[in-house]
Amino acid sequence: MQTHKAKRVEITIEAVMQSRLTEALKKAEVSGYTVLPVLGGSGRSGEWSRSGQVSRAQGMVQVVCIIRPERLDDLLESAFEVVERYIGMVCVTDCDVLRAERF
Amino acid sequence: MQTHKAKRVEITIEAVMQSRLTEALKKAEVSGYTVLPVLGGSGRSGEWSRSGQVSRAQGMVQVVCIIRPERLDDLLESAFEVVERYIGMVCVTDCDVLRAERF
Amino acid sequence: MQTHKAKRVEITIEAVMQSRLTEALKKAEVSGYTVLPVLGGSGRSGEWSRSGQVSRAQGMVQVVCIIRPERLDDLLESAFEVVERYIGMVCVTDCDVLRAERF
Amino acid sequence: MDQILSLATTNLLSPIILCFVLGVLAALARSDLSFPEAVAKGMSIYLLFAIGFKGGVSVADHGIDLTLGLSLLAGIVLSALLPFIAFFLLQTMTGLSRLDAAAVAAHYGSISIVTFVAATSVLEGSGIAAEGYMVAVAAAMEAPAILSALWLISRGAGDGDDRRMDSTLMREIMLNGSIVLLVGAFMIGGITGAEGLAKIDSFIVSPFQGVLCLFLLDMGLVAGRGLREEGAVLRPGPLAFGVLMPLVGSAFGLGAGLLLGLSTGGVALFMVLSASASYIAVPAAMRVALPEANPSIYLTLSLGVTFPFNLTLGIPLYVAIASALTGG
Amino acid sequence: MDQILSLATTNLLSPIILCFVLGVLAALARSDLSFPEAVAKGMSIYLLFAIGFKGGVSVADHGIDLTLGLSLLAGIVLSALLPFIAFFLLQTMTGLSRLDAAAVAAHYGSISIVTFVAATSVLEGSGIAAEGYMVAVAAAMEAPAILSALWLISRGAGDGDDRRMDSTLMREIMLNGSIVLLVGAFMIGGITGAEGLAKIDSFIVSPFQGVLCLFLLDMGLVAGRGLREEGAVLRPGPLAFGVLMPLVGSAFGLGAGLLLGLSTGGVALFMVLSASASYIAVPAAMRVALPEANPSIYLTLSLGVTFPFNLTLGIPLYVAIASALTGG
Amino acid sequence: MDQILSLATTNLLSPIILCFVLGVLAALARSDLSFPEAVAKGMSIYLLFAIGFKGGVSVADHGIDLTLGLSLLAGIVLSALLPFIAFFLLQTMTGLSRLDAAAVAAHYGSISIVTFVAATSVLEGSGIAAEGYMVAVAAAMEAPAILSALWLISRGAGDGDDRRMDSTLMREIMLNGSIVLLVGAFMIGGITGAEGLAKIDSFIVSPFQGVLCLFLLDMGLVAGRGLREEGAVLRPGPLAFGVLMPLVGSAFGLGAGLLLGLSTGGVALFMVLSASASYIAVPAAMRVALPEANPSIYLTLSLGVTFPFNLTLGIPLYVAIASALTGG
Ligand SMILES: Nc1ncnc2c1ncn2[C@@H]1O[C@H](COP(=O)(O)O)[C@@H](O)[C@H]1O
Ligand SMILES: Nc1ncnc2c1ncn2[C@@H]1O[C@H](COP(=O)(O)O)[C@@H](O)[C@H]1O
Ligand SMILES: Nc1ncnc2c1ncn2[C@@H]1O[C@H](COP(=O)(O)O)[C@@H](O)[C@H]1O
Ligand code: NA
Ligand code: NA
Ligand code: NA
Repeated sequence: MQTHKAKRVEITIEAVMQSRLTEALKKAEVSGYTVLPVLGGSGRSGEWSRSGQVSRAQGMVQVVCIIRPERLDDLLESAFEVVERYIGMVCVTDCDVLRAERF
Repeated sequence: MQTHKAKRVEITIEAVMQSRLTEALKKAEVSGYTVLPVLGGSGRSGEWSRSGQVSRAQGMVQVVCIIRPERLDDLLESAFEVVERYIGMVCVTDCDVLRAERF
Repeated sequence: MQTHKAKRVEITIEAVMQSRLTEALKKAEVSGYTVLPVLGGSGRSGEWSRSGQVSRAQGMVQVVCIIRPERLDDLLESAFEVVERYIGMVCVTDCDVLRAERF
Repeated sequence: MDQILSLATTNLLSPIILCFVLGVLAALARSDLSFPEAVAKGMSIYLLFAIGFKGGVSVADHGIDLTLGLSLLAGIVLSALLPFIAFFLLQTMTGLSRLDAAAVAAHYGSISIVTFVAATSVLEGSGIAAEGYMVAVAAAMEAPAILSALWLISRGAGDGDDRRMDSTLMREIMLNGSIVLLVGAFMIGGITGAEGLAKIDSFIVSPFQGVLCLFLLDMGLVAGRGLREEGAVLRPGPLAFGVLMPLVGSAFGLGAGLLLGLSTGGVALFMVLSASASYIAVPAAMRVALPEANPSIYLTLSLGVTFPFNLTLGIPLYVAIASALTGG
Repeated sequence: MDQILSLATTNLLSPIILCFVLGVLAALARSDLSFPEAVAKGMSIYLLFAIGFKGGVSVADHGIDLTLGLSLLAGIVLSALLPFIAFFLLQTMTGLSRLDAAAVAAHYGSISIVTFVAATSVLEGSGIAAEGYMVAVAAAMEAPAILSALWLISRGAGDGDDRRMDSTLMREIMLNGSIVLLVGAFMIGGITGAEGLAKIDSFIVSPFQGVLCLFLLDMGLVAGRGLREEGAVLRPGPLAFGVLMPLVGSAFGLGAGLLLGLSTGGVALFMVLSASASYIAVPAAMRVALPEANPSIYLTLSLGVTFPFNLTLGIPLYVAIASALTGG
Repeated sequence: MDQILSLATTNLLSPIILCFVLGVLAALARSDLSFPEAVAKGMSIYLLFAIGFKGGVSVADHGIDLTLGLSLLAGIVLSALLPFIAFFLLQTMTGLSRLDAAAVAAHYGSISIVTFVAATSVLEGSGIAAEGYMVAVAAAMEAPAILSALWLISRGAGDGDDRRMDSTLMREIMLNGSIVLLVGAFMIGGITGAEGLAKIDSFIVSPFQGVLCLFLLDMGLVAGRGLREEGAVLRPGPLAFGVLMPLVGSAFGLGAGLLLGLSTGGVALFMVLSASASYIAVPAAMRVALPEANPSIYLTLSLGVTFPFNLTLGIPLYVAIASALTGG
């Protein structure tokens, strides 16, 4: 089937920052995004797990955004402004999508 | 370690369509798939989040399927028949897997 | 923006093995990992879904680990020791990350 | 009239309604208050189980009425019929496409079990008895409306496109979790009767109102969020339909209830069922069968307009009318 | 015999069993009715806490019996012993591999706490008292069976492969959530006694039966889904084992209970514990320690065959026998 | 002194505290016992709703006191003031950076609603009445401390970096789920009064203590896990602060309560609120506003040190002092 080159950007970020990140993505005019729950993790700031939480303060989510390659830089810059001072991770992969008109 | 080229197909689709999609995947003789929960998202049909639901009607899931490159087209065609009229997304990435005999 | 080449390793494994896997990852000196919940799936050992469980025995999780390319082999070997005798899947993708100093 | 007003006031100032209002306000104010999906689903399992069980026990107590079968039949007919009326009104009053109109119509033929539950608790509060099997009628009214709506569309399509209802979807609709739980609990209640109830009444009777409060708080949050985000899709036409249709539906329910010779409570519940619109089973079926229909329209109408209307003003009105006309 | 029949009928028509049956039927009919994982886990936390606490309070009330220690010991011995018998039966009756047989055997040495809870509620319904510390016996019987099964395998392996039980797994088994919660609640109940119970009895006593109903509905759904999807793995041999083994186990439990001189209820519960098979702690341990064993076999046997058998026919049978032989 | 001891013993041996201790021990022993996030959130929704509602009903019963407004004001002032004292103590007693000190200070100005709930249940157990509107005071004390802490930091920063508090964050803090639910339930309770309570008391009154037990079990698990994993960050200085600060805070609460002329229970609750430290609203706000502050420090202090201290020793102490000084 006909596919089209795109970029898959996966941003792992604290749950308290989710709405700020998706606002930034919308400003960067992405066509959409998908939010996945995160159960736990580990990094420089230590280990955590969802069942060890009384609050959202340490929980994280993963925001996945598929975009046209030429829009990647805009997106990364917008996302970075939000992510910069916070813990979290941005990871970009090449991908092929069906129905490119959607992106 | 010895790895083998494969394709990672990630299909984001409405939860009501999950069983139809996995049936189609099985017909396309994939060796397996993994279903991830989705917390929320945004696209042309607007924004939604899991906590804003009384029903499954707007919830989505992500079905991930790793296959041998030569089987990709079969899979995409089968999947597309299910996804076609519905909201959702199909994204394919190159990957390497251990234990290729499993795929 | 400036990005850096890295590898994204996605390991789908039984929930009962999660702590053993993350211990192994830490021994392989990864800088971090993220654990995603899995709703269900299908493979050679049959189909399962989270709502069809009285126990964790059949549940799975996905552990995602981003590392520098040169550390991939170490990681795969450590992970493989844990995964070897168990059901599960290891899938590696090329990716680009921001803030490479973190990995 | 006095009775309507007093019932309406009592109703509006009950914890149940105030919880719903709190939810709507919190959502409109963009508070992050929310119930985890699992908790919401757990509460709905509890409510369906409790209401079904109690219905069954009441049937076991009073014996199987001759009118039970007829009531079920009347429910099925009403559920199949109301979509046509709704469709007609929608085509007259609104500029919705045939597809969107049919999808909305399906919702109004079907029922909202939470509205039903809220109505039973108003009846209880007013000491008005109702036939226990109305729970079974509620279950019987869930699905037929979907078939009517799909028929409306396939008739309009004219081509081979009428295979939108396949056997898988049919099974999903008939055996959807809510129906199975409601009917199953009803049958268990019917089998175990008062003795069975005695064993579990401190679980399904005493805390019931409280759980309903929290559930309606969550429903308010969801409805409020829907209104905030999708309210814009509601132009005056659809909005008016969302208030008019329950009144029209309740009139049909009234007719059915009176014809069947039900008690005051039974008539009121028949009105409530006919007046209420689905927002669980039907939306899921519509996503599968009519994916091109816009979910914002039918969800916002059903959950954002008709549900609050019935909950606050509709129920006391229906109860008052039923009381007046049955001399109850 | 009459008593068995009447107990069995009462049991089969209790809301609890009917809920389980509803769940099985709904799953077999492929309804999408399901409980969120979090709700199922929440209910099991509630049940473990309540049953443990009440056991502790009862021990505080009646004082620590001389036989408490002996009962714990007997439980541990039974749990360690039964896997050998199960393994022998499996090798005789079925064509299962050594590995699968050992894995299954571990399940039948260990216990099912839900079967235990259901049995206590049958006893309560029949007004038969039991030693409160049977809860502690239940906890003590969870783990030893696992060690026996692993020993069976390592003996067969002959090589260095016997390191399947490492200290991490050992800790996971001994400190698994269910055991810690059960024993912890038991101790809290023992410390706070009747006074503590008075504070929370409207939480852990009154709604208990109702929560158990919903929990068994969910268990029915899970068991039914297992049977539908994996039932095919059950050839006649294993199937027969799944019904025979609880009877054999219960005979050992009977012996232990009589030897210890327990009350009627205590003997019945000892039979139930010995007859029941684990489907929570042991499957998880088997996945880690014996990953090559086929989970479909042990889960289907334990949850799809033995659990329903005990729940419906086994418990009344054991209670009747215990009553007859203790003159209770 | 005798009273303190007896209160402390009763408190320490209550099911509630023992459940907390069980949780801590289970976590320290690395048991895998855990509550699903959804269940924990569901329980906290229940507790907030129940405590808010009951507070509102009590206000409806006793009428609106003249001191209600003054108490709210006092609460706001205390919440805004205590961070300065905490900050000063932290700078004196510990080597924490300005940033970490400010973040910790915010927690101690704000309140822990679970500590408040536990205190109300101790008061009830001792038959000491308290002003119903203390619930509203609790809500009022949640947020001001955050502003004080941010002001402390922005003053220190000296540059344009003081825009850490934007309007979005402000709205998130003021309308966070807990506050909205607590205040909303309080108002619903106030509107529906004793009549409303009668409808739902078997949901929000009778099972309350039991739910609190399970909730504190979960809190114990979380606190214990925090101590196990992050306890190392606590050097003696911060540790001492975690025990001293609640005493200092409670003294201010005592002063406020006596000045306002509150009842014994009201004074005790004012002490508890001032002594307690937030671990829900404030950590979330700190992650957004001061991401560079180390969460291990403030979470471990607030949840791992001060919360257990207040729960076990603090509450009986405050109640005893309040009783002594109000002659209650
Ligand atoms: N190398 C990594 N691979 C995958 N996830 C990571 C990695 N490093 C950090 N994370 C995720 O990002 C979170 C915060 O990381 P950090 O900022 O390093 O504390 C962790 O809890 C993980 O969920
Ligand atoms: N560009 C995108 N990147 C990631 N996810 C997307 C994207 N577009 C849509 N989605 C997902 O697909 C769902 C439906 O999208 P749509 O069909 O555009 O309404 C959204 O709710 C998102 O979860
Ligand atoms: N080809 C595949 N693509 C994606 N996930 C898979 C695949 N094969 C197996 N899995 C996942 O791995 C689990 C165990 O697979 P298996 O070991 O084949 O039984 C399944 O339940 C799936 O979640
Ligand atoms: Na209707
Ligand atoms: Na056993
Ligand atoms: Na404070």
